[in-house]
Amino acid sequence: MTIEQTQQQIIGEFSIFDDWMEKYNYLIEMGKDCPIIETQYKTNNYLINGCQSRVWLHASFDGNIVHFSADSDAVITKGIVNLLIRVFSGHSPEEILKSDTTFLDQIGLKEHLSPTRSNGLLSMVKQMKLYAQIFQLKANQQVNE
Amino acid sequence: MTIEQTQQQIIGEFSIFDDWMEKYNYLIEMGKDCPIIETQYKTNNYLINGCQSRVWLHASFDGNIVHFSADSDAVITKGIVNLLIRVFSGHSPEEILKSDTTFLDQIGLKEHLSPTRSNGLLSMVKQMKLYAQIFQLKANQQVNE
Amino acid sequence: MEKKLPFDIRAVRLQFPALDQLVYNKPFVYLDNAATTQKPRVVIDRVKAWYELENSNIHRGVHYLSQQGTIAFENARQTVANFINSKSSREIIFTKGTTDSMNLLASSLGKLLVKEGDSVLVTGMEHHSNFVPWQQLCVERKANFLVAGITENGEVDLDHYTELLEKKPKIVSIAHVSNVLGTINPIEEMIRLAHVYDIPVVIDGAQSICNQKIDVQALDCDFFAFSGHKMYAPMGVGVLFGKEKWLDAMPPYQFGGEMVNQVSIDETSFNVLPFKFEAGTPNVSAVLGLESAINFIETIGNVSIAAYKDQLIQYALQRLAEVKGIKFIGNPVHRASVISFLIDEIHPYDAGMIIDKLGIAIRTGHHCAQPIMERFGIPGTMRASFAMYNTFEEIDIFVAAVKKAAIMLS
Amino acid sequence: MEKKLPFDIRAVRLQFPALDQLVYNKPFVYLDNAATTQKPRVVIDRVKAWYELENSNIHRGVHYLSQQGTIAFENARQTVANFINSKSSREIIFTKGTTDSMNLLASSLGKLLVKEGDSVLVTGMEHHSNFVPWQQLCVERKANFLVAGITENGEVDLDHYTELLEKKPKIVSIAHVSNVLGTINPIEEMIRLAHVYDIPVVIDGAQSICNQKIDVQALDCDFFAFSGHKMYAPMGVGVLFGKEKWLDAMPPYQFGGEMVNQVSIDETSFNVLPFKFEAGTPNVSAVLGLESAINFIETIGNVSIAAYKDQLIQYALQRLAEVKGIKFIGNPVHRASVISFLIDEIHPYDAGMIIDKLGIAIRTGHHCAQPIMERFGIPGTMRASFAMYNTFEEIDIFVAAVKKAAIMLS
Ligand SMILES: Cc1ncc(COP(=O)(O)O)c(C=O)c1O
Ligand SMILES: Cc1ncc(COP(=O)(O)O)c(C=O)c1O
Repeated sequence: MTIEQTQQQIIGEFSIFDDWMEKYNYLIEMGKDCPIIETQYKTNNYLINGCQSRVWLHASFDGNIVHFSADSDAVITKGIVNLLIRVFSGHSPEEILKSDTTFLDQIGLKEHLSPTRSNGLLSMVKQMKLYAQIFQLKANQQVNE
Repeated sequence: MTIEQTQQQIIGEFSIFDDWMEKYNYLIEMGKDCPIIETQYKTNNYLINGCQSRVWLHASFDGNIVHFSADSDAVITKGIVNLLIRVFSGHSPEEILKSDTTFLDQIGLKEHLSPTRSNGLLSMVKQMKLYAQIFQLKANQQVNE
Repeated sequence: MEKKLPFDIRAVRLQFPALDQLVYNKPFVYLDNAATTQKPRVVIDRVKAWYELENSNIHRGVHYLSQQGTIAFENARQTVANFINSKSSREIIFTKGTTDSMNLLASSLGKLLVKEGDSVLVTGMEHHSNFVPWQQLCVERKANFLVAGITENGEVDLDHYTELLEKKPKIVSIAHVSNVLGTINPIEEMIRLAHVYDIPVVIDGAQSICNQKIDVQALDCDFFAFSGHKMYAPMGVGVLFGKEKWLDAMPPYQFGGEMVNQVSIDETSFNVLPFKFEAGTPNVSAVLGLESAINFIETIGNVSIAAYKDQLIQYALQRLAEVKGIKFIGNPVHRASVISFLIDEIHPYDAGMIIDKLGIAIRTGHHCAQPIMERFGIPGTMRASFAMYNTFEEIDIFVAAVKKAAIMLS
Repeated sequence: MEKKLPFDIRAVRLQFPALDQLVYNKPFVYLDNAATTQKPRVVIDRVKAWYELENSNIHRGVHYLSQQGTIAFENARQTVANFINSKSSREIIFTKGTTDSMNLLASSLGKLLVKEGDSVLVTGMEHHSNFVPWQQLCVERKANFLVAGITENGEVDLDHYTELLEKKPKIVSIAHVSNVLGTINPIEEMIRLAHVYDIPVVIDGAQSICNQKIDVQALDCDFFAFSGHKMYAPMGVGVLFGKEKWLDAMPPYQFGGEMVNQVSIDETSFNVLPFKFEAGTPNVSAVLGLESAINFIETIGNVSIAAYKDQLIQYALQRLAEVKGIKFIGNPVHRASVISFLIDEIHPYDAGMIIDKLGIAIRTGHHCAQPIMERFGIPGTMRASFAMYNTFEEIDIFVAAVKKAAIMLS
């Protein structure tokens, strides 16, 4: 599935919710479910400090595809972290760099990515893009060598 | 004439004025007229610093009576200085200490003695009272000796 | 819910326009009063009237509006002096807020008193604004920064405090009321203990000023700081009370404007109190708004307000205790109108988001008081804080919301 | 008096409620705009709306009003950044006013750059707020305080300035427009000259911000400071623009609140720009009022306003020249909307009192710029200063009043 397709899928999933409570319940479920980062990466080195909640992010690159894993200490934040991972992980740096996060607007969660939230999510997205950029650079260098 | 009588006299003089312009003209005349301090006292030692206009005040005491002389660099201020000298100079410390400056209210010049004016006049009145107090103390000491 | 109320709450609420609105289509419940209070109509109108008719730059102006403005401004200073029973309006310095007041002190009183090897004493429950300025002063001066411990109940460990006083710190600075725990510190006693060694005591009154009658002479504190915006007044104004002998001895903090007396290229002399500490054009509108807020508080009555808020707190504590898994952070014997709590392992940010969606404003996080978070080993709390206009019904709505959040999140 | 006007003055005047009143039963004429300007309806309403509906403490709050307030506050910061064409809103620090901005710089930039034996350069026409902070910094650091001379016309002596630059001062701080003389300094040139030696230049823009379009990138100044209240905005807010590289390198000024990142008993780390320099609860209402004032100015147009004020100034100069014995203090080639003058030996305070009684607000005294008074050997001046809402008719009334005062006093 492409990034765009995953985003459309998520928009579809959220379209059945009538109100914020159902949405939040879904986020909470998603937040609870998954151990989405290996404990060895849940350290200060991988910490993105929001003032309200904290996010850990790890990225790896096999030469073609970027893999992200992440976690948060707050469960709703973690639910959104989970969505972001589902969308962006497993794609090439190019794909990640040319896509955006407007799907969060469409499912009514835009506010969580506001710079005023200080929950670490906005910084997480920036950090993911940065990783993609670095990996792209690396890949290009290898090609040129 | 007692302090009270001089004050009543001044109130009488001002009662004939219809508006502020006539009053100010009168103050200006009074301000221009008199060289009311000897030049030897027009120095920083005798200066009362208002931010807007400056006042010099000198006081002497002959054992019974206090003599004040004063000056200002602004002519309207000097007009009021002149009124204050006319009222308070030539009286005993006791008389000076028990009298007040409400006559200025009655002739509509109260605002000039406001702490917000910073024209030196309020400080001048305070200083005159202080002199009277010191002279009274001196006189009492001499009596007690 | 019928209780005997010391004043007509409904009538008071009507004075606060911001309370009468819907948030997410739900009646707005404002329980973030320790962060800032809402403003009564009289305060809003006072600010408006200033700009509509009176506005001018005060002090030193000969013209009518400037004169009238100066008189109004200085009257407001006297109102503040009376409000906290200071001896003279010369002891009242207008600042930007408590933070500004504390930074003024750390700089100016610091210059006067603190040298290498000296020490400064605060407590472990201070707001950053009464912690970091002193800490940084100590770093700069190579002085020792002493921090009195906090007990499990969230009270200052008075034994530890007394012990630290024996090190003869040059300055003691303590919160009257903790903005996290709600603890009312026994500052009379703490001041008395410090004065045994002639140590000046600074009181951070940001949270106490609208919780009880303050009498700086009875307290005998050397300094007392508070913010207008936490006592129904506009933003942008705070007060620093200081005993005249200290303020006289202290060097100025900021330079320029009214605080200057004579300036030449070679030297400058400074104005008398209180102007010496007020550099630049003052925020007249906010100062006049503060005066209106004081009049508003005094009309209702400090004692009545305190009594009512105490009823609210007791009721809120009792109702919150129903919530399964709730843990209060701090159980002080004397509590002002602040309650911090956690529920089981639920992250306060999660709960806060859900409570927000129900139209209720509470605060979550470390409340600018990380040392006390560290003390209790927690990342933050949920905090509800009350003002004279809150009601028992609002507490019911709030407790229901907390329960709902707890269910959703566990 | 018919002139071609760049906008509808009558319509603009109607926006300013304070102009429409009687003082001593005479139509109020406000010519003290360099001290503070009156506020348009939109600004007053913006402040009111904040307190009526939006009021909350911003940053870090999860609840709705706090979020909305934070967004509004940060949007206002962006509006300011655009207004002066700074690269990023990170370069915009909200302060109390110009004086606060200058004290922040003297302390923080002073700590970064000025050591014993170094020097700091200002001019002889500075307002005390851009003079005394640097002078006192130099006293504290045992540094040299250099003051560029002023010519008889009231302009900076550029030869002297260039000469002093050769002493390689660590900081240069100069007024864009003199609040006494009205002189518009050639700051582009002065900045360029200082940058030859890589010296950072601070511009005191208190009097220029509402006189012309400011473009900090085109000017290439390192810092630019101004006050809201002198540009139709509320009291209690100022701006300090600084190039990011400088702000990043500078230590914080005040501590507490939002400017803190992590605090423990042992150490503290600070927030990123611009928050690093904003300690304590900000004055949100005034910041939003400032944004409204900027929108108001931009709707009418900076260029139109400047053009109109220039017409006013030329007309006032021409009409005042009729007054027997008048002496202008400063005859700069480039003048912003300020005129200082004296008449024969008449004391400005005397004249000011009479002009006041005629319902006209001008300022008399040293205008917090004693060094320039000393330079010209005068105790003070009468000063008229103009804003976008003043009219030619008001100048006629004013000149008639000056003549009347001159007659009464000579
Ligand atoms: C105890 C305490 N001290 C200081 C402050 C800082 O006040 P301000 O932000 O108004 O400067 C606060 C406000 O949060 C507080 O609660
Ligand atoms: C040139 C100049 N600089 C600085 C200031 C100080 O501004 P504020 O009093 O708003 O801090 C003024 C205001 O009088 C001024 O005219």
